[in-house]
Amino acid sequence: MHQNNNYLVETAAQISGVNPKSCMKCGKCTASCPAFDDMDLSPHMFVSMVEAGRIRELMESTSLWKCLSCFACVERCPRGVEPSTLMEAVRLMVIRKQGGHRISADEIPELLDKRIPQQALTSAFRKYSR
Amino acid sequence: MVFDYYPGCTLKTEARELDEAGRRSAAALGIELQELDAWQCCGAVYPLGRDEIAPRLSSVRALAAARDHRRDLLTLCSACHHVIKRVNHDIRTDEKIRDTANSYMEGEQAYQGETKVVHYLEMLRDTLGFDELKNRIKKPLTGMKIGAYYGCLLLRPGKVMSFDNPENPSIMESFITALGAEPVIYPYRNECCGGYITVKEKDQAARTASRVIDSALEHGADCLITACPLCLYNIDVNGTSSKDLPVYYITQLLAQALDV
Amino acid sequence: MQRIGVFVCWCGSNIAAAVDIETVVQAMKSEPGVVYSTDYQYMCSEAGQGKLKDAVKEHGLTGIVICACSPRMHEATFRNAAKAAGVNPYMVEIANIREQCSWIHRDRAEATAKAVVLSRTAVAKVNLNTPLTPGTSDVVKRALVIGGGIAGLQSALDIAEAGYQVDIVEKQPTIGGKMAQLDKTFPTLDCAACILTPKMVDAAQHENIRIYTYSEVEQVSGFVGNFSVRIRGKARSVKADICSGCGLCMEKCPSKKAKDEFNMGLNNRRAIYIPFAQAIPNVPVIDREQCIKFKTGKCGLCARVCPADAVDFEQQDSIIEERYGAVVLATGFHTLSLEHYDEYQYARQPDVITSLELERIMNAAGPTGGKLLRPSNGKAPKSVVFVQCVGSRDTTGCGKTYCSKICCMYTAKHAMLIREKYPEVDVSVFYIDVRTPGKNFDEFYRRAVEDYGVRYIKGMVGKVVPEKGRLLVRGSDLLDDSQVALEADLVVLASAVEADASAKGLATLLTASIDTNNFYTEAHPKLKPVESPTAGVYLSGVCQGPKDIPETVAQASAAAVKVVGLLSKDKLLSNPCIARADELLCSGCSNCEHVCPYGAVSYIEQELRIHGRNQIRRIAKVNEAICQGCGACTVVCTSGAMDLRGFSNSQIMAEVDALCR
Amino acid sequence: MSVDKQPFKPLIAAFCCNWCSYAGADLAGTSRLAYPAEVKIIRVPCSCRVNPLFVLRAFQRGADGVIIAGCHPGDCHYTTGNYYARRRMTLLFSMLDYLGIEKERTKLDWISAAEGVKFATVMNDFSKEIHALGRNTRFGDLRCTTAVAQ
Repeated sequence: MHQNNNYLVETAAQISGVNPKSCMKCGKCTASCPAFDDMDLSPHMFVSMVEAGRIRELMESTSLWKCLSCFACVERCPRGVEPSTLMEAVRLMVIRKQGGHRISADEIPELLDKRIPQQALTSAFRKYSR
Repeated sequence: MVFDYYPGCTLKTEARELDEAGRRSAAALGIELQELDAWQCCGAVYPLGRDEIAPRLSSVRALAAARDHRRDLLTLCSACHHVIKRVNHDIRTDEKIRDTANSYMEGEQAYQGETKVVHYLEMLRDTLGFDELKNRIKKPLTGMKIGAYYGCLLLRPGKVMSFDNPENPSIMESFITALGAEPVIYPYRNECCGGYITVKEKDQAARTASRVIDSALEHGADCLITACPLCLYNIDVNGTSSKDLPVYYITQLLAQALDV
Repeated sequence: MQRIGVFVCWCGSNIAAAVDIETVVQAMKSEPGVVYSTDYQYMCSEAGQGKLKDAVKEHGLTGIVICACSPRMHEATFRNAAKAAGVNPYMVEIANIREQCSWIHRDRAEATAKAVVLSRTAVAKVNLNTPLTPGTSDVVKRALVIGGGIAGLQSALDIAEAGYQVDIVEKQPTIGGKMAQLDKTFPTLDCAACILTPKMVDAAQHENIRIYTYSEVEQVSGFVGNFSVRIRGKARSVKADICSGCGLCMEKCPSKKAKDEFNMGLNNRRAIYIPFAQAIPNVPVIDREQCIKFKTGKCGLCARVCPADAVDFEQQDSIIEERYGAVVLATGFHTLSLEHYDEYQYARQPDVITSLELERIMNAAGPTGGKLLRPSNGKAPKSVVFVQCVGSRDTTGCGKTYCSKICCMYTAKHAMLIREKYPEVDVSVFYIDVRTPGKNFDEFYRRAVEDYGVRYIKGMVGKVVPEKGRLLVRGSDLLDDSQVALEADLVVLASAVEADASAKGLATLLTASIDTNNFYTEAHPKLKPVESPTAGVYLSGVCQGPKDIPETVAQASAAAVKVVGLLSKDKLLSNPCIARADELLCSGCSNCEHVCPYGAVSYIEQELRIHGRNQIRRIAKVNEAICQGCGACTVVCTSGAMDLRGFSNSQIMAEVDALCR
Repeated sequence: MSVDKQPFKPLIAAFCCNWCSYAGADLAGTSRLAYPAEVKIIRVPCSCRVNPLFVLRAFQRGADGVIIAGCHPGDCHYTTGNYYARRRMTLLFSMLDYLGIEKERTKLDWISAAEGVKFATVMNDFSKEIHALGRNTRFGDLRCTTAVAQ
């Protein structure tokens, strides 16, 4: 399970440019998160698990898809850790894998309604696919 | 005053009113908006990965074009503003991103982050001035109680966006006051509506949007204004509330008050 | 020719781990002048110094090079050792191969090579050293204490009790400082005023203490033993010598809109006021920005009602010039302004307050008469939420990177006091860590939890949301991994402790160093905690770093002992590394006189014998008691007459040569 | 002349004032903040003690860069010494530039006793500049050594 783990930790660090070691475990990110109710791993847990090298577990986490990238955690973190940037890095690691896509062009029509702005679709493709 | 103008894709489609009202108002205010010739979609989402270069390029192209015109680059859509402003910041502060991005660029002169990115509201505040705007208003929106919905993208991260105080902003309230209406300050005005995930996580997006609506209603707003097409869609279409709460684009009310 | 001994220190493994000691020892053996080269594990130890003394005897050493830690650490130690061995102390030079070599270079070969260069540079210098003898200067037997809070008062009282004169300069209209604003003190819960005000009275009545309130230090010159200080006494607009303190003026003053600073702006005061009932001196001051007489020229009611005719609208600032042997800095702190923490709504919501504001609310002499009431509507709260670490431990530049140290304890105190007086009020505390080292401190905090039922939640608050007339405190509970939203009527923020704004300016005046947080730097973090690196300047209280009252008092007394030790001397040895002009080379150009920051150079007419004839020449003369040894004069000297002992032109040239060899 | 195959190891002389920048260097040391070993410090009481001749001598003896560090303006232990240094060195550096010693080889900076991080950063950056410039060949003809490049 732990083989190639260092590689994953390094990749997360490289993509995010974030150092999870600066976290002091205050939980202000989790306190600020508007998507907390929908997440299986709260933002502070996420940071803590990156620090512990548990990237594989994080790649299975539903939090990746629930994060709103609203940067409330980034704004309020007293240590400059940027939890949402870390989450984004792990999400990128998932969708960059073979079969990592979470959305395909085929399912788009049924997700659409009359008023949906183009921006929503572009965002969705950015979040869910390469 | 002439600005290079970056409208963005949604402003050419679903959010046409945001764009057109913005242009009409600017013209009435003596601000010239020169639309960039060959702008490309900013990508709608700022690429948080430090290794994502391609999604940054359209912003860099727009920024370099404005640099060549020696003008500030004006944006209107919150998402475009967020993406372009942050990419500009990357170019200024991250040597690796700057060098790699420039290696994909066609122009002769490498782009180093020279351009200033200005949001429409910042233009009203800093170039025109809200006092002056107030003088130009023909049909003040007297009696309207308007909640400013900032959302996330204009404000955060505060150090990069430096748009306003991210926890206690005031620019939209000053704008509303200048239009002759009464601003309603409510605590969720800078909390996320969840628009980003509206395509696949409808329920979640609906819940976050409804929180914003409830908060605005509780504090007595008649309507909301926003600069973001995605926020407007999510709050208007997905959000549910006890009472009707219309959402307008900032420029719609501006055009109305300027009577253009 | 010198006979130089080189001693390379291992510093345990601090140096030896990165530098190959033997290579350095061997390399020094072939340096000019070196007759002996050796190493030892701890040169600064008794045995190490013994080795040095033995070597002096055995090899007839005239110069000594110690390759060890920074000279700022042990130069004095080795100079004393040399002196004891019969070598002039100024024949010792230190090669700094720890801080500037072994601690920063990982590559052993590289570090060793650099250590060799640094050592031979020191050897090159010692070859040109000359024995120096310090001069002496007189000690002015009076101390200055800047700041009249508990730290300054304690230092002043201790110095005065030892029989020396002390002046206290306080910029506020009264002494007492922050402690006067506090209600109760942890962990004993005794009343702050009850233990502070007697000390204030003691200081005011002490025959050796003079107090200048509403005054600030404006200029400092001189040096240890003899500082000249100019103090500006701001005009109170009330004659202190004839005011009886009856208070009639304050009663009648029609200007009532100034924020009462002593009550943290929670209520208003008059334009003529004394900060609080026990203020010393009990003399009002007119706030000229608020006073109607000063603003419009009309009013003057206070002057009319004053039975002693003490109000003086024409009063000017007074200037006091005094000389002091020692200075104690006790400038204290204020709490961080919270504009970068608007998520807590401090600026928008009157019921979000700081801990110091709560102190005033809880205080019987405070704006609510000691009743716990909401500032917004004057009603009793049902639920109070405390937020810890607001602005402390913040590395983003919005707050302070350090732990403010006192918040955990005062919050436990507040929580306990509220629960004791109002058992029906719910009290919760959001904390990151609870830090309670100190005698009876952890027991105190545990009592808050176990006996008083205060709810401690490990987590931080993300946002305070005003909702339906109350405050919804949205935070996290990390122990059960949840978000919590507490309804509160009062939110109390433990805002970070910050060095007082005056600290930086005073640091410049006194050339005392401050750190990046504007706290004064101590001469040594462990062994000289109350001395500033500038001789004759001492540190007392929070101006050196966050502390509670017991620690402040302990440090204040420690600083006082250092001052007393200094003032008990009649003469001080001065630094012999000062400038000297060669009278035969001096051309009398006056460049040095113009450039000297101390006015230490003057010109005299002197009869000199030149080429066998007597001539009267105008030559530079350095006043050795005044020269501080900066060397500015040496560089402007066109004839090369001026040189600096201990850092002479030829010594530094030799260092450059050795370094570049 | 044989081609120099050794990697370029510059020689940098740093004059540090006793009160601020020397203490800053000590703090960099106690904080274990690395900077290149080619930076070697000479302690002076004040930046104003640095005679332009010392700088010239260093270049004459083969230094590739010379940096002078003092207290921040306004913070000088001797009140005004660093201002003197600033004026003198500005002149000296432009004269050296005129003589062919590039401006980048000389530097004057302010580093307080509390700025260990700044000390390391300044030295790292300065060394990077010197590496980019390569060996200093000016004033070599004035050198007293017989074999300059061995």
